[in-house]
Amino acid sequence: MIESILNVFTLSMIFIVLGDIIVERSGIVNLAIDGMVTLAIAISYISILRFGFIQALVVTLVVAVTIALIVSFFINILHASHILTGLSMNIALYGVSVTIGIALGGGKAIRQTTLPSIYVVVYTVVITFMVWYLLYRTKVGAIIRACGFNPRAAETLGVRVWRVRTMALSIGYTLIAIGSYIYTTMYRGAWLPYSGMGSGFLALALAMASSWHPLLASIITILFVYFYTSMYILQLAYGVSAAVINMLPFIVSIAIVILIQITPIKKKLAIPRALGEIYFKEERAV
Amino acid sequence: MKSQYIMLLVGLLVGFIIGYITIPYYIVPVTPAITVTTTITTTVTTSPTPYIPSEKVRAAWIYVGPVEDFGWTYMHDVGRRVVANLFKDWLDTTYIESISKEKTAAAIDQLIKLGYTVIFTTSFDHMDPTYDKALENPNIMFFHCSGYKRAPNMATYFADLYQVYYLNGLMAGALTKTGRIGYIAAITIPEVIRHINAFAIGAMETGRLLNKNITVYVIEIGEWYNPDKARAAAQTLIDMGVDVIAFTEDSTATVEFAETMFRQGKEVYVFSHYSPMYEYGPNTVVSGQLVRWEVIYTDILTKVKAGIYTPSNLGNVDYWYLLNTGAVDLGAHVYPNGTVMHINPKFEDILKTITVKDTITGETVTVYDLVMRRYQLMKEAPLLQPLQNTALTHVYESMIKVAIGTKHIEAQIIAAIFDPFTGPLTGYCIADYGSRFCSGKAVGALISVAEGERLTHDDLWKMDWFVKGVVYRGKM
Amino acid sequence: MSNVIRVVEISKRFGDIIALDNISLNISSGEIVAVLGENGSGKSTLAKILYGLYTPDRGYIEVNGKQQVFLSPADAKKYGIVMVSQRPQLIDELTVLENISLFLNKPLNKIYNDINIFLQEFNIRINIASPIHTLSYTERQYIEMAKALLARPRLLIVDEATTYLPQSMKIKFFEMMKRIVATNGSIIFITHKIPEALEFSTRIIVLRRGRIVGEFDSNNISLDELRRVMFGETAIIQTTKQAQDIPIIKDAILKINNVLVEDEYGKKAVENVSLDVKQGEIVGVVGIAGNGQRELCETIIGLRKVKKGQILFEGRDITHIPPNKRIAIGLYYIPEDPFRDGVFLNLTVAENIKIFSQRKIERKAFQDIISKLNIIPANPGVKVHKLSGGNVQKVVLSRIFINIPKVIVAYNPTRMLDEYSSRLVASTLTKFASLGGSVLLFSEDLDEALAMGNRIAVMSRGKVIGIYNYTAINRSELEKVMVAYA
Amino acid sequence: MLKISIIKRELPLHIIIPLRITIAVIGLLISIVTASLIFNQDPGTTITFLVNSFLDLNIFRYISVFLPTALGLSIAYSAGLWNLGAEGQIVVGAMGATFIALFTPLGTIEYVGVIASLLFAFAMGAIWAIAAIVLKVYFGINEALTTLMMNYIAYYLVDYLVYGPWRGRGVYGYPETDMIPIQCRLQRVAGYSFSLYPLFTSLLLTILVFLFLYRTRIGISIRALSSSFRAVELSGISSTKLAILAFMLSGALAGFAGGTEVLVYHRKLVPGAKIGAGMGYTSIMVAWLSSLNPVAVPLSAYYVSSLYIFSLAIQIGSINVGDAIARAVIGTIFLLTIVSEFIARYRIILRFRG
Repeated sequence: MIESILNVFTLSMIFIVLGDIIVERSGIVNLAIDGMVTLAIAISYISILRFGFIQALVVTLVVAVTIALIVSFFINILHASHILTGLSMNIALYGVSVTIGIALGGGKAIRQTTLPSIYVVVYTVVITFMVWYLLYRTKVGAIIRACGFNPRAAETLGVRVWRVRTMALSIGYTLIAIGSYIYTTMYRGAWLPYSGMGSGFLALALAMASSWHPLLASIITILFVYFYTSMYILQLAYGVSAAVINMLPFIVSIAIVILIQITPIKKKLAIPRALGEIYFKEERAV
Repeated sequence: MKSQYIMLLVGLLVGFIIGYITIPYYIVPVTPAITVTTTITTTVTTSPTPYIPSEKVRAAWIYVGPVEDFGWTYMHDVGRRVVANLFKDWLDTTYIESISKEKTAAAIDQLIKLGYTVIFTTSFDHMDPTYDKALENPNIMFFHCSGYKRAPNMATYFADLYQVYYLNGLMAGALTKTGRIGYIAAITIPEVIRHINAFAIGAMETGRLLNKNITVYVIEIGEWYNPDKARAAAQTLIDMGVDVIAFTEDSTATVEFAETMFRQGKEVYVFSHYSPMYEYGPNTVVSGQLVRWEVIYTDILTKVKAGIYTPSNLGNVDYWYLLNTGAVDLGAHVYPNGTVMHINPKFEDILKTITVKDTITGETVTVYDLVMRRYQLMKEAPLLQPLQNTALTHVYESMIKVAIGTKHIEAQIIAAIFDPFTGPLTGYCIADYGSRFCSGKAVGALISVAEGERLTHDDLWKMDWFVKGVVYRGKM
Repeated sequence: MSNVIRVVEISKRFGDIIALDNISLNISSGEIVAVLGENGSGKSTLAKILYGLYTPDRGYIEVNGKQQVFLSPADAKKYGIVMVSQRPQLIDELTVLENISLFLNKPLNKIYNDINIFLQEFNIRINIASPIHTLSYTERQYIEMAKALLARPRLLIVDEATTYLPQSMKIKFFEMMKRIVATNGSIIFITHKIPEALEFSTRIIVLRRGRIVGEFDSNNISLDELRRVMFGETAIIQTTKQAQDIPIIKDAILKINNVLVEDEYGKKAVENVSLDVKQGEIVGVVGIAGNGQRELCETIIGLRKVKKGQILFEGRDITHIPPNKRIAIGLYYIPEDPFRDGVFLNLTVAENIKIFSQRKIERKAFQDIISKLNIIPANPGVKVHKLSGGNVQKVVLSRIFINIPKVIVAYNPTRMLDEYSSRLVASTLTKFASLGGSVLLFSEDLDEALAMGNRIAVMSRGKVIGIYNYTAINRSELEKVMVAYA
Repeated sequence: MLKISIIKRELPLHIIIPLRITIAVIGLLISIVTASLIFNQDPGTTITFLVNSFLDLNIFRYISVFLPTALGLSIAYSAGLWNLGAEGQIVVGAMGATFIALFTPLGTIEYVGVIASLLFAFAMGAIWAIAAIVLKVYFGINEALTTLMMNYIAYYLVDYLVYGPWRGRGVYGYPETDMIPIQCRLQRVAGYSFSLYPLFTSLLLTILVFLFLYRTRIGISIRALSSSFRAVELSGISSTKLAILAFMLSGALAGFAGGTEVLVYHRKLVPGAKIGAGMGYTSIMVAWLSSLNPVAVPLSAYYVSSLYIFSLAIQIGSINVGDAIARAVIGTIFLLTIVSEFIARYRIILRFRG
């Protein structure tokens, strides 16, 4: 029963969504996430082929943090448009992931580990709680959120915005890398070119749907993935067309968002206002 | 500031107009009245210059996916590599991968510019742009895989797997314990419907012989390539008690999933599709379908080199290669020495222990033998193969024997004497693609194929019905 | 006395605007230096360079004889330099406590008591666990001040933050400043109010157009002298109360009947308020900050929903029509915070003016408005984000020259302006009234309201507790009323 | 200790445009040469390919999609509204055009058919965009989310149609409609798969959009939305109506691009993902590359289209790298373009603390 609602795929998506939330809470539009997921999946695949499970995780994390630093360089130092950076990074990362994957891996299946479903539940709860705690109960979280709300005011309060954003990117991309690692090792167990392409954008949408709130995000992700993967029973039972089934998770998540927005929960969800704003310290605005 | 923008615009316009004037204008090719399947009708006179095949043939492939997709594109590229090595004296090959529909025309232009004269486009997505380009470039030969549009310089080719699916169906029917068999379909187009029907016919044949009540559950995922969804569909099927899965989807996801299930102690059998996927699931892959495009490519390219195919005579060339040509095969693995592993040894032993009565001969044989006998029957089609590259032959393909009236040999066998799509068959319509069975009928209408009647090429190409026993409710 | 901080030959440009030109300044410990200048003279830029928000193009800052470059306020804070900004720079979505904790870089629980003690000392009643956006502007300024003082700075930069504090609060704040000075700290006090500068500083620096044009000892300089240095040859407009001479006629043009408004959290912010404004009349609404003025003001202009009661404009019920329709019928709004509600920073001055104009306006008209309001730089093609705070408010003001409104609702319209500019605003408004327009002026500055208003309404706890005629006003009595119910 | 600070450089437009182009070109050359050396290619050949790509007329086939779509997006982005849904709007635009061309009698009337199809494509794109913005304005739902999600919904909606009710009669069961009537097709330039009419229309639209955004009160107000909804409301214009208008125009232009795709390129409706083909997402990049200035959109559309062709060109011929490497190279070129933008717009000041 639990497996059908909360499986390893859900867990990996939750990691990716939560990682995205941390990044976007700092005010960065994280479009590079899709390339990042694709690359992280390729990297964890080839490093499992070549090293062991633990080493693979380490390699993946190192790569993720490197990418985070590159994104940070473009956004914080070069003051580039977040969208432009994200989309360009995506193109490059798709290319790099496939190049590396083919050169070093090349279509072989890998040893796969399985995660008992009770652990899936435990991990889900733990990571959700941890991210929530980090964002809402620690000073680091307050700083990250401050940069997302109003970087200029945060700077005046003595926060070094670019450092905080770099940190948020690193933490977020670490989680994204872990999610991708889970996807490769515990869910897919193999790799094909462009594996994972598109799930980054899904994660982005899910994070948005939750107004970047970790607890809500996990719930929405679980629901979304459930609808995403389990709706074929509708086809067998009631003859719903495949196109409609494929459409369903998206409609459901928009419906959930509408529900959230018309209920009082909305007031609790402060969204990062400065999301996507190119923050230039010297800008002469008051 | 404004003046610069205007200058810029003017510059762009001028450049554009110059380009527009200077590009060469192509005249639509010149052949006796040909009506193509589109609404365009070209009526022109024959070109006078005789065609001389070039010394070196430059051939290019356009792929829809990445070469390493380990499915459709991968197998096409294997074919390309074979011919590239085989004919390396006179053949020069290249390829462009990941070409979606909207990039096709530009890709073809690039290839023509670099002097490639034989262009293979390997996806249905490429059909329309290829056709347009064929009309615009009458001196280039185009070969398009899986489509239905042809032109004087554009031929079509396809290797069809339905016979192999039937053989796999036989094994599936023998192996299933629950009697529930799953099929993950990418999209219910006639090609996939044939696969499902042939598979179901096979499964029900052995099922009946072994007194099993076989049902084939079909899930359509709506996409050709989506590992996550294929996996989700597989999960749904297994939750329903299915223990054998076949699929038409371009990734290894289903095999990977079955292997995962096996490790978790649940036995699920799968049949690999298109490429040898045995390595992804050594414990669960029973057999599968293999395709060998090199068979077709060798044939085409030698004929191009020999001057048999010219840019003006391809209008009726349509390869429809079945098991007897070697372009498709039964198996899930190719050993390093090149031989095909038809059936996974693990399952070979199991299949050898199950015995059934062969409905054709009446003998009692093991399922393994049954599969191999049927395989041989379809593999042997003495006459038809050499004829098969012209679309006209589709008329003759459904003939098995030609009566010649001599005393000693009553009828001459010309094609495989066995075909899964031979009546009696009963089924129900799922759509109306214009076949003679379901044309004008409502969805769900029952149809039947008379005893002994063999379905023709057109019947297969427009197949819009499922045989009884297939559960598919995905209405359109 | 050793030099605590030296500013050495600092220059700063923003594109083609020279904000600071070769400024050198010494600040010794125990000194209060007032930096005086009109809007756009570069005072704020200087403050921001000292605080590390801007990095100077040329020049440097010396702390204890060591050359320093501050890349961020975090750097400046390391040397004990702290700034109280002109507009409170707080994160709206975080709580008061979190904001201060970020600023002080200390954990929440450690500073909880400190803050409460501090606020008690100032007699400020704010729940520090509530988010900033629930506070009024003035309350935010308290927090802005509080956080700076809690940091026990060596150099405190006060960037026009005190101008509109209530008198009592102001005095307390200056006491605190003196305490800092007594412990060898120093203060840079940036203001455009000459009397303030004279009163509280030991030394006065006058900036004009990015240059230091005078340095005076506060004890040896007269107000007029300073004014002359500060404004150059610009003549000072004398505000006159012309409105009182004109008989106020006819019925009320704007009528507010028993209006009840709730704040964001469903608390009653405005309760049973009735007010009317007649044609040609200026009605001042005064009260301690945070007593429902903001909500009432936003209600009148349509940004807030009315729970009960109605608003009539020329006899027409406008209770439920959106702000844009109210503007269209001639009910204009001059916001307190032009950056939020008044202008569009990413557009040029001309475009900002254009938006308000229902008709097509000539190129020349822009120049007219700009010169009439003395907007610096006088270029309609310049983007508004390059203007200083005062000039931005002038851009807002420009709208009443384009389409002549019937009623202007102004909410602390002179909060950010220097003397010259605020008089310009005041005279514009009075002139507008004298020509038959009506003004509803919400002001936290009692003097301003008294100087302009024909009638004064006092608000307290969301209610209007008294409406006084111009002739019958006694300032001290008014103050008493304001405080008594607050 | 070294301290680095970044200062904005404000140059007049007539210097900054050539400067940015020059730096972009230098960046392009550097990346091409480096990439060539990495993959053991002759840089000269690669540059020839690059130049040829920029001169290839096939780019107009992409420009005719990117230009209108990115124009529309630049309206929405100028208003500070996040329209990530160009892809979906293209797809429904194509759907709308097909509907008129194939299923109404209008499709068989010359000229009228084309215009009606394109107008309906406009309308469909606009409706698709309005759905998102209405949710934003009246329910406060993040429009980036809805537009992103509605891309997928548009895909599957078109899929549903071409697999189901709209599936053609003469297509052997393949998921596509029949060809649209010949009267409804726009004539292509001989030998290429683009048509001049939509291209000139787009250029005209570029000028119109520029005039609209920078010269009219409504247009200026739309740009003002990015600062503050409240302030716009307080300047006498309904901000909700403006937001809806901005989004509607944005969607309509994307829908137009989709419509021309059907009338010129596909000439039938095919599954959604094949119509959009990610071009809607690429258009987002085109819009931002032009810094949201409508007049610069044709230039950035040209740049991106040329790189599209380049990525095809380097896969074949003497270079012959895979699609993946081509992507990596193109991505890097885009990143270098960003760097060049930085160089043109900012100065770096190095200081040594004494």
